[in-house]
Amino acid sequence: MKKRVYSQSGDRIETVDPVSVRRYGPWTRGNHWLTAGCLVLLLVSGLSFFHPSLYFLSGLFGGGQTARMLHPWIGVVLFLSFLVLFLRMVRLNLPTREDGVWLSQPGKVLAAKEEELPEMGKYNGAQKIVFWAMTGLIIVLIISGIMMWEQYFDGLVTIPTRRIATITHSIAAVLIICVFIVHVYAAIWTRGTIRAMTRGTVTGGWAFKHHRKWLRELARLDRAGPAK
Amino acid sequence: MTAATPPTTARSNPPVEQLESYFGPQDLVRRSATLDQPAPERELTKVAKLIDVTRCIGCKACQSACIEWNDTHPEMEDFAGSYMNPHDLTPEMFTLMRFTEWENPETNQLEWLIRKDGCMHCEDPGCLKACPAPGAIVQYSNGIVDFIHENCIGCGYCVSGCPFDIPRVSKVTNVAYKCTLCSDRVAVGQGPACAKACPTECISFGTKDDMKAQAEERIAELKSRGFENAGLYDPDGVGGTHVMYVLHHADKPEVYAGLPAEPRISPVVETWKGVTKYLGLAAIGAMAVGTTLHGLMGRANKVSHEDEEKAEDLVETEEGTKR
Amino acid sequence: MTNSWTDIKNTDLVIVMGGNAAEAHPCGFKWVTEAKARRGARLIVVDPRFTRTASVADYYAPIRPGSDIAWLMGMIRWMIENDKVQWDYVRNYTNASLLVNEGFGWSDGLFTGYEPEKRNYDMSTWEYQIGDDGFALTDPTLRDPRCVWNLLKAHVDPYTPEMVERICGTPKDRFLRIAEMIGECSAPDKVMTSMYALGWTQHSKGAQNIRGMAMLQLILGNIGMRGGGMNALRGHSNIQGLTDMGLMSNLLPGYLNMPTEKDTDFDTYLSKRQYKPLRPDQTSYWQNYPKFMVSYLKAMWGDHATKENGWCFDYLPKLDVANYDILRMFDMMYKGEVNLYFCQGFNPLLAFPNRAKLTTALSKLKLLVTMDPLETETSRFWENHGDFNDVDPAAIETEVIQLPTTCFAEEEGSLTNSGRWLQWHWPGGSPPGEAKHDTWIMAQIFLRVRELYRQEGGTVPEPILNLNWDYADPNEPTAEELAKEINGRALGQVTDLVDTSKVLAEPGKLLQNFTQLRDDGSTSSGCWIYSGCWNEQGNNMARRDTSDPDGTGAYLNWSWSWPVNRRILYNRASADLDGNPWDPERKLVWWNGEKWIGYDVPDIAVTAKPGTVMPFIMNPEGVSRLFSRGLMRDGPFPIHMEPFESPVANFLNPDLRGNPAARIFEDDAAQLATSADFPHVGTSYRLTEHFHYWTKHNPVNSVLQPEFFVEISEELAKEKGIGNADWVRVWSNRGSIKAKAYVTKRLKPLMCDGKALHVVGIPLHWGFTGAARKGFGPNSLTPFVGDANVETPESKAFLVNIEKTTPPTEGATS
Amino acid sequence: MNVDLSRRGFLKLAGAGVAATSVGAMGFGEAEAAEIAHVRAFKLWTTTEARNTCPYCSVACGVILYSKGDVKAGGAEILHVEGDADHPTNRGTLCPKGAALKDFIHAPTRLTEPRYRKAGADRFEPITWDAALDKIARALKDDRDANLITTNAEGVTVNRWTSTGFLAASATTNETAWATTKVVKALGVAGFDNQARV
Repeated sequence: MKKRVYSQSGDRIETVDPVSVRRYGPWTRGNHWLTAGCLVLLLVSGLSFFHPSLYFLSGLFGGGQTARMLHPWIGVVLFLSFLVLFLRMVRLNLPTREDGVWLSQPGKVLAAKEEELPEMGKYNGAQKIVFWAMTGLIIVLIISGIMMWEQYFDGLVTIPTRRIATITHSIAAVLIICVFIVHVYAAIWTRGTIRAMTRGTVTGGWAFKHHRKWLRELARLDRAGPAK
Repeated sequence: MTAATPPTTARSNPPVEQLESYFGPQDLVRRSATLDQPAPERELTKVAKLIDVTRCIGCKACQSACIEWNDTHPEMEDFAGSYMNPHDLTPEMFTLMRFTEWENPETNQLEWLIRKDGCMHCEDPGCLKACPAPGAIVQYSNGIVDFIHENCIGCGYCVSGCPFDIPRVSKVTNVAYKCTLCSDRVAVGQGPACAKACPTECISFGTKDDMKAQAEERIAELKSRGFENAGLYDPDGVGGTHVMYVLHHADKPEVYAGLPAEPRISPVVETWKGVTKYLGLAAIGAMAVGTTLHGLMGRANKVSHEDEEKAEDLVETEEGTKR
Repeated sequence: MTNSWTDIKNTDLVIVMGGNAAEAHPCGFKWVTEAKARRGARLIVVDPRFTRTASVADYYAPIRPGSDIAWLMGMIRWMIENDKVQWDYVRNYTNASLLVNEGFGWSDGLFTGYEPEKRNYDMSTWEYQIGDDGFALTDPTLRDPRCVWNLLKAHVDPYTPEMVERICGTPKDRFLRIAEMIGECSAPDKVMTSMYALGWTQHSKGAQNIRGMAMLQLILGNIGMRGGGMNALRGHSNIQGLTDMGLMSNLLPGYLNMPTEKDTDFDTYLSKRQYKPLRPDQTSYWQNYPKFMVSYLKAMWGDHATKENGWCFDYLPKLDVANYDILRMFDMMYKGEVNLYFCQGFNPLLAFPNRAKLTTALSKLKLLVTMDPLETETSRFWENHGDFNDVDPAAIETEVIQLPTTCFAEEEGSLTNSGRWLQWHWPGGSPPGEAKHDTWIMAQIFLRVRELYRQEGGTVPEPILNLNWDYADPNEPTAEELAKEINGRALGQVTDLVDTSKVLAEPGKLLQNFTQLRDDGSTSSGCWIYSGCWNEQGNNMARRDTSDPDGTGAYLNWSWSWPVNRRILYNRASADLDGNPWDPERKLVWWNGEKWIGYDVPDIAVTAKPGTVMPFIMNPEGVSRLFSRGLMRDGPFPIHMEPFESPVANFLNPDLRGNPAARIFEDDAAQLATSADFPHVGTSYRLTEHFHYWTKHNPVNSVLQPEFFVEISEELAKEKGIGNADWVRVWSNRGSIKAKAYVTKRLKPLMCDGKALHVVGIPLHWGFTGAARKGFGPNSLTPFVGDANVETPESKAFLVNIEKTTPPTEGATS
Repeated sequence: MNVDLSRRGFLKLAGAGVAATSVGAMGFGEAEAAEIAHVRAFKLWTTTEARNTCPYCSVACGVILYSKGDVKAGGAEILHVEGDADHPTNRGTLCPKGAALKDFIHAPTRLTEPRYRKAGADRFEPITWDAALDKIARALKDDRDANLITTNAEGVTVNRWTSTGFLAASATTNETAWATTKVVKALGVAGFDNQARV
């Protein structure tokens, strides 16, 4: 098999008329939604500690004690879950030259004039930013989180360090929430995206419009591959 | 029920008939994670505990009395090269004698400095500022900073918030503990258990004004004994404290087992609980609003029928007529 | 204590030497703090270690354990040399002017009359020159070379500040600074108080240590003064009471003493104790001895005690040796001469010296009975605890009965504190399980033994059968009944001694106080000095009136103190010869022209005219003694003696070892070591977190000080490669212990006789029972030898060695 | 310490899964209804006070025992011990030992039954009071009859018994001491001593 550049194993064209492309397999989708679920729970519990006006959110967990107890554990689950996702996705999220061109024209991106932008592989520049932002912030959050995890790591670092960890954790949390919003919004705004993570497939048009290079590669690979 | 009167001394015999406590929820001046804490209708006289380090013999009666009054059960540790036991404050040991063998460089004399460590009951409490749980830490207008354990979530933010490294979170209950200034005793007109027990009366208790006046007398007496730098430790950085020390070497409090010279709520904590909180919420809000507006105002990024056809074309071109 | 705890607030200078008041008596030490804060008093601490008392002292000086006499004699020398003497006091209230027998003298560290083979002095020369009138001769000008003052001057002459530094390791500058501070208190309006405890008593010359300070206090005129005195802090809550009640081999209640074989009958016994005055007009209160003794015997044997049978004098055991003290008893036990032993609230396995010997001794008993609220090591001496009690139970044939008793919280009665206050207390809790009051146990034992004698007869059953035991419930006499019996009651009508028509007490009534005791069998009293504690006015020990007129600290209506509620002994000496207070600011008692009045019960007949009757009414001289005649076995003046185990030779006589008049058993002498093998000085002490071997049973105190350790200097640690909290082994010629090391700046090497000496400090609170970690006590190491006069073991100065080691093994049982 | 809280927390944890997916189910309004600020209830209410003195050192500090139950009826339990502020010596203060007297009274190693150790045994076994006291009385009688020295070589009555010894306590009352000394001296025990010796 020819070396894949813009797609990965599992990605394939499922039907031709109309074209339906498999973007994520069930494991990946499960992995994603686990991560997403964790993130939402973390966001809700974390926000309840972040500002008094949001403390009521801890009620969703049965109160502050449980929210406090669960939050770091969910963080650990998220971290591990995201780690798998990361390993699965990292290769196609490595930045390329086209990403630069693509990103340098946000007006066209936001106006959805993608025909005027370079063709993208499985992930476009914005998606890659989300990916790397998530990666970076999750690392920061897990490290700082452990430093402030009173129940098990109370003596791990000095109190001044812990203070810095705490403020870092909260800033990182704000940022990851912003990234999260962008991610979710982009998925909604870019119609036809969400089914990639629900059904696992996207339409050919969607792939053609947003990730044409990926589609091309899949089409080419499909032809070159062994006959079914 | 008769109402109790505020205590003016540490040494009186506790009542056995029920008394109504002289302060309560109506006297809160601060309440953790609470935005709209109303100002109390009355202002109680400030109380304070004065610890005259120069009279302290390090006997640990305060620790003993504290354990007994608060019904705590500190773990027995081992001998670790000092009289200090337990080795640190714990969720079950709210106060601790810290021993320092210090050779005074000015006199070349050995001084055995012994300081009773514990909650300072800051006027501007860092623990309360850091606490995310509404009502888990409260401050009464008499100055007592108390933990309301039912509201505590065990996050340990108070530990980060405290400039004196005092609160300890229990591994058993996951609740933070510290000296309450024996709020239950003070409420019925009694001084704290440690102050009552202190054999050399190095711990006094009363109104903050009285304690400051007493400290002045002590300092004058110490100066007459050659301790020129004797002074009161009531640090401004935290708005003053309701536990104060008389020190022989007030110019260098650090020699007393690291008593901070200029304690204040850490700027990191201030920023975290101040600017970060508001900017963070603003950023999240802005992002949410921005995307919503974009969603409402702008057009969705839709795939056209044309795109679908082009895709089919592409696939066919690339794929040939295999299928 | 001559004074009381609350009186310490009146002082100008406190010297804590031979004690560690802040740690061992924190709440009493409060009054030192109070004196410092309110009067600007100064505090001096002289101790081998920089203690917690030293941490709040104005001035501290180190001293080598066991060298206190040299230090104190040096201090007296300095006072005399620098004219820091309260002359009027010394001339009038001490025996400074009395002339001493021409034959008396000293040389080479020994007084005249030493009999080396007997380790004893023939004290016949240690006496005053007695005139034809039977009174001692005096020279009020103090010029006669044979007057006590001049002999004292000569006696203290060798103890120069340089010599003190050489013997004691106290740097000269520190010694001189302290001398100046103390010297100020020779002014009539300046007072020093001495606070001491076992740091002075636990030496082979403990009594002389205390005499040394008492003499200094007399020279400064500080005895009888508010804020002055000799204040023995004492150990346990009722150690004073037990001593007052005479629970000792050689004593009877109220410091009456046990007959010896030389007291062949009651009259012979009395003749040696009814001291006639040695100076004209003096009280010599012991002339009343027969009244106290007869009343005691009446309390014991009631109607059976009659004049004809010498008041049952023969029922009392007569001693053939000076004392069957604990050391002697354990030595006898060791030799297999003791069969039964009772330990009532006492843990000798940890409290007495040479634990190995104690274990062997206990193993030779037939039956050991312990009575205690708590587990004790003694009751489990047969149980193996690894290194902590390395014995083989199967090899120990001693039967043990362990009886559970109540503790303070469950019982009623009085305790006598060190200020001689008898304070009544009431129970607040019920005894746990089957625990019983000690009184019930003693009654049960007595009743059962008496029943056996009634049924079976036996050897001399009379003292038992006739013992007065007429309590409402013989099974358990109440505290009230016993207290009244101690106070004493009239058996017949008691009338005034002068005006016999005046009835003082009708038969059956409680006596007012000991002035109503009689020697004709018409009164009984268990302990004459306690008479007045519960009289017809009621239970005076239960009084709780906190009034204290003019804030003198006397609290005359709080509880009751012996004798006759007097709070400061010798308080007559607080006024000058004319009866005017030495210090008008510190008045205590004074002569108002007709009688003695004041804040305290005067320690003199209230109508005794000043200038004739002298203040020290118990002494036949009427004055205090700088020269103690034949009353101390080891000399009329304190003389420097090294501990039995000492790192340096006695500078007065290198051939002397320890106290030449102290008793030492042969086996124990053989175990004495030299500094060749054991170069360091061991010393034992208490820590404030614990009380003896009791509080290690308390989880709270075990948290505060959990584990046994020894204290060493940084210098010794460096020399031996010992790090802080490392395990070390400390051993003497008698035993070996393991402990964590506490390397501290608070111990420094002492320069003595040109050598740097290290002190190893060994606290005493650990054992193998209780809540705290298992540990050892210093008594595994200490020598089996006591003070020449009172046999208190020498636990404060002995020789040890030290090395780094591995942790001890715990043993199978826990 | 606070068992209620942890149990409640645990129950809430069990429901957390449901709650997390069902916002309305728990209801925001109910979220952790905060306890109002309060101080701990004063624990000495309705206790009985008894005046006592500390049994440790000879400063003899006044203490107050706070108990529930009736001492005379035999069911009184001491809940707290505190210094007696009226006492002239300690004025309410206590040292680290005195302040922890409650746990001395209730020490885990307090003795509650008479026990007997046979010769060579490696443990104690329970014994009744009667049996223990009879054993003691018998041993005393037999040893005294065998070893009491009634007269010395010169024929002087000495009535001295040295093969049995007695050590007296230092924390018993004067009254107990009197009862003790009466019995011990009447028996003729010469080897009688107390803690003051040390």
